[in-house]
Amino acid sequence: MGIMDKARIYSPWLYHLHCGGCNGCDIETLAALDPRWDPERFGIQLVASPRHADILIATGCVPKQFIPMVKRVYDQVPEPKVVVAIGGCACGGSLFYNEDPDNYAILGSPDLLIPVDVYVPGCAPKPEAIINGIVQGILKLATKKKSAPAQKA
Amino acid sequence: MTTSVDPTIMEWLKTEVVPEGLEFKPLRENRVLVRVKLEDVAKLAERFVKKLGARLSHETGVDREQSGFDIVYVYDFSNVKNLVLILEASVDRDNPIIPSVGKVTWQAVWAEREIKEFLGINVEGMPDPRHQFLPYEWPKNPETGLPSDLSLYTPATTGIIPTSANWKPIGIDPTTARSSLLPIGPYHPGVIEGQTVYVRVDGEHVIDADIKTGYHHRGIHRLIERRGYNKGVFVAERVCGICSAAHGLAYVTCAENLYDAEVPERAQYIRTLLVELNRVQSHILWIGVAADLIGWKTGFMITWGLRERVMDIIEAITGNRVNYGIWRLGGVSRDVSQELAMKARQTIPGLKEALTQLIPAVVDHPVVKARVVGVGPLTFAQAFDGGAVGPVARASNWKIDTRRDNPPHAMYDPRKISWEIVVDDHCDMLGRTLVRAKETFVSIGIVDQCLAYLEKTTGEIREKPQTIEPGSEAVGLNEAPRGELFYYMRAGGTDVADYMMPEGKHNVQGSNLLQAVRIRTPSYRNNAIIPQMLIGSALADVPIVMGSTDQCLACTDRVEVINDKTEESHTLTWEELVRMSQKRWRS
Amino acid sequence: MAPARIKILKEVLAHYSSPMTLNYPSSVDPNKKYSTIPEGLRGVPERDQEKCIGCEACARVCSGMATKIFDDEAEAKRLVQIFLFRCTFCQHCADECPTEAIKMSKKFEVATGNRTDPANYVDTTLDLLRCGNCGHTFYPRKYVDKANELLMQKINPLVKDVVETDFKKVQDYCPSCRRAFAYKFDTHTKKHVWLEGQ
Amino acid sequence: MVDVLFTAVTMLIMVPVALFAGILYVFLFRKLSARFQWRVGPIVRMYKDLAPLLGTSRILQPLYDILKLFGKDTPVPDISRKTIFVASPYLAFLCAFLAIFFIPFPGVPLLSTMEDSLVIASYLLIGAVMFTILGAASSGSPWGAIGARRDVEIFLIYEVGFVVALFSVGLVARSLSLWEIATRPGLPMLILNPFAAVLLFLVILGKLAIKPLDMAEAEAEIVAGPFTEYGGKHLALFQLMKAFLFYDMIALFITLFLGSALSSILWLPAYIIAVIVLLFFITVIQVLHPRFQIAKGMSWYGRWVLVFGLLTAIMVLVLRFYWVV
Repeated sequence: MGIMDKARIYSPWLYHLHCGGCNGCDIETLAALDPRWDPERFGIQLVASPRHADILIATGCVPKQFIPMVKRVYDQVPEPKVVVAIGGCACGGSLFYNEDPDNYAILGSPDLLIPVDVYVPGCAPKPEAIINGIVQGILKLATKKKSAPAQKA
Repeated sequence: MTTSVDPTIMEWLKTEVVPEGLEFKPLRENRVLVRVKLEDVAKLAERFVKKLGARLSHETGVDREQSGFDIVYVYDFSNVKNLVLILEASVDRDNPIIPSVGKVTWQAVWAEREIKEFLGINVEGMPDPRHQFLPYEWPKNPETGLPSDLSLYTPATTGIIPTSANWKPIGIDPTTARSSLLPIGPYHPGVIEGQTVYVRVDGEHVIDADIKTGYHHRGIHRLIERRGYNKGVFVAERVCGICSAAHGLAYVTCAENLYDAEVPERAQYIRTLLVELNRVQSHILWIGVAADLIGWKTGFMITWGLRERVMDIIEAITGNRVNYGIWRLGGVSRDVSQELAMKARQTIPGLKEALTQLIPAVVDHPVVKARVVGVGPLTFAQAFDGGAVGPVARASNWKIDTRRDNPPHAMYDPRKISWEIVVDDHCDMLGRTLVRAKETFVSIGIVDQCLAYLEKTTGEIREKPQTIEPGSEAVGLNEAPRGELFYYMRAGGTDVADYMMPEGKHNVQGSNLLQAVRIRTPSYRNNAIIPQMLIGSALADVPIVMGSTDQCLACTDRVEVINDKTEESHTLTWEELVRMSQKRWRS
Repeated sequence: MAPARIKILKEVLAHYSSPMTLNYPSSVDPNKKYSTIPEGLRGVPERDQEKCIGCEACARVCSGMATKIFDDEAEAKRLVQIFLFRCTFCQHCADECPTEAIKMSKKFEVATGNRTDPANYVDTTLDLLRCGNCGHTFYPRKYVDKANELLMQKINPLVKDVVETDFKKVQDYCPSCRRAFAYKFDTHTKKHVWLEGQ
Repeated sequence: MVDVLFTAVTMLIMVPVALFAGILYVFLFRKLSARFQWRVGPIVRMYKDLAPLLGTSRILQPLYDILKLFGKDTPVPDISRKTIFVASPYLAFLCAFLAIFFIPFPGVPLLSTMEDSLVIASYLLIGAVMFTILGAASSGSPWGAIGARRDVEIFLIYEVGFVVALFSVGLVARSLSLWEIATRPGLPMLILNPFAAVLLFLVILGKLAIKPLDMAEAEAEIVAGPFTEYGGKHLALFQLMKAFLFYDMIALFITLFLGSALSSILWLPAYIIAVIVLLFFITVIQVLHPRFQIAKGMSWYGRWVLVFGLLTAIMVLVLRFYWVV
């Protein structure tokens, strides 16, 4: 593994993409950054601009008014990138999305719009579970790097 | 149905307050339902708000299918008498026009925008006729692609209430004013959730502001109505992940008011305990987030580090950190064992001590002071007219607290539990900070009292649910961390027909479902007055002023839209939508 | 100016040598791995395969429609399934389960990269009974037995014997056939009403 | 000839040394802030069971950040002025990078023996900030524009202080060569003119965007300020610039005020102690303060820069004319 590959694993930056949930997962995501868990130990940081991010933390069930915004933010994140869906809403729509009596306001989980790499079920997941999901996202990030030069060649 | 309304109050109502009333019906707790004629509502609003000093809790509508609409006004008379007045008037289905109360008090304006949007009822002479939850530009003109009427760019057609003359919706002409118009959001690191605050800036100085919410609209009302009483509480809890306990309590108290519930005392203590723990964590969270908003990472880290202790207690009691899931009609689903209560109570003094050291240090910090003193001013008059609730109102020296004003719901009974109401007269950011800081300690006091009860006693925690009389109505009020939370419910069974039921899913038609549930969250009110606080402040203060209401947009945007906007947005006009939606209810 | 900053400095220095950080993903020190995992933690629901009777109670109370029942008519199998991606771990199904088959485990690290991973589902498969008359499938055997048992516990002693013998006659038929042929089998419930009236 | 060769070799060696010094400074800064915030921060000794995956140590965390950014896509927004937008990170980096050659290291004069090395260093350090502002202003993002404006405001204040502090030392030492200032015999300038030291410290706070004065990069207010639209390679260059700027400013402070500590390589331990003390003070200020609101911050900062500038000037007069140094 080259130093560039290592650097990718060593320095994942998060951007918090709120897709319109109830706030619970967002608060837990922030709580996962608080001193008790402190992911900065592993170089994980929360960044303010999607242009700087490697990992998108998606929470919530996408209401229809959020669709263009979610897509735009996803496009703004430079490759290689990974999306981690946090919480029941972001994994499967949870309470808000019903299959048969269709909820008029909700599209469903974000993976209908953008490719999601890791799912973290729970309502809301414990901060440990969130960190566990981010770690799996980091592993995915490593594999993405490996496949990139192969595509070029 | 038992009632606890004082006969003298009924007399007072009939003779002095609403002599126009057609029908008086005392409900459970201190609610009185009065039916009036539609023509009288504006006049009555003027009398209630201006003369008697009542507060309009919420204005909403219920679709009664063939029988037309019911328009419901809920007034809180707690500053005069122990009374919550539910005023109802029927609206004709074929010609749905109601007079605007927004002209009388700003408290009704957002509610009227909502009614117009969701029920298709036209409000005559409303001060702000734009969309509330739909995009302003919707529906676009299919030929030109330009926004048709009801958009942000159309100047308001009607005049503004004289008492709050400053509250004009921004009429921005895109050709001239775009350069200085700064849309903050929908994604902005200052606010986690999506919203857009349009600020027109002159340099770093905000000269005009407007707020657009609605991105979060998830159709909660519809979801609860479809799910029925027992499953609905789980949806209600997920209206907001921060004040989930308050939503749970408001839901169950409201539903219990529909029938004669006798909730065991232990269950009530557990409920109170959780709501207060929730308030503690919410206020600590707010102090941390506010510190982060003014760029103080350390403040954020150390307050959130302390918050984990509260979260540990909550997790030990309920099994989850965010959505407690213990609310059931007639009680709670989980008992707090005596050992657990004892253990939790032992951690309280340590927590209190840590907070007494930390919170004053954070609040007294000179740079923090410089960021909060005089920022985002909101006078008492503005707060009253705008209908602020919760800490925002109390920081403007307005002593309202639903825990006291609403007669004993849960365990908020001065004979059983003592607490004080924190008010502050700074009328700015500093006041809001201080109120929240002090309230944290008050809430810890209540938590301590509840735990002291729970560690000594045992008992039942849940009463068997009973049948709910069709068509009965109830109002549930509760003090959420951000202010007064309002639930209105009407039991199904009379007007409700098949369209409420997904086919083949429910055997019992109507009787197990709600006809209507309406939620008005505290942030809904406080967001409506954010532009007021923003005008005149610096751009750097915008996030912290927005944060000062502790706004929770997940709460604000919960309500229901009749029609799906995305599919038909290019073919429908507003009038067509109204027609369509009404047709759909009719058929 | 100074006192508040000194207070803060004191606060921040209080934990300087002992930060409150846990070493979470690492388990070198098992005592410092997790924060709190209390007794009643609501983690992933687990179903006891033996206890589950396939009665649909969990599917009826599930607010998020995470629990679903799939009946396979050809194979005569019933699949009771919780889809963890939609589950809110609210414990409502565990509370309502008549046989206490569902328990909330303390497992919560269930992050996965694979949507179709079988670990995302909590499945129980039960055999459905086939109606001796019409050949359609109806309830699982355990469900019928449990319902019978509950019925016998609460029943009026006057009619107990009659019900018992009646039940033996019809237990192999689906509910619609039972209703349709109630007179033929002499199992009509009117009989009980008459008996109770005696 | 030997001198030139020696200088060239030391310059070559200096590049990795300065880079690693800058990286270490940023690491220490992050680590100390974390420890003040009740947490661990970038971990020094990785847990044994995670070491195969996550590496043995994170002392080089800022370097990993930079390397990772080099390996990512580099977006260039369509609405930006592309030439300036792309060029400015390179120029800003180059300024901060070249400045390392004009500031001496213990026992290694580099190019600071040049007659005007003080002037050149100050130009380069001003340039680094200026190109940042230029890039932000050309990005086309409203947040970048506001960040640039705020940067300009604060830049105008601290650059005045910067020049005053630098030349006050030059005037007293009667030389504009940093090496001569550094090896000047007699009392160190910290004791002779403490006001100038405080002034330069204030300038460092502004220039490195330390907490009460980081209005230009205010996260919650204006996203990431000047860097909002930058990503990938460009952001990496800015990060590198920041690391070098950290090194430059601290080295400059020591050169000017702790002079004789640089005359020989044997003074390296003292140099390191001075660096740690400075970093400690910077960190304490960072963690103890929220960000100023821009208007109030400007007036506060301007006031103190003015006060200390005047005091410095008076002190210089005293030293020059009444107390022959």
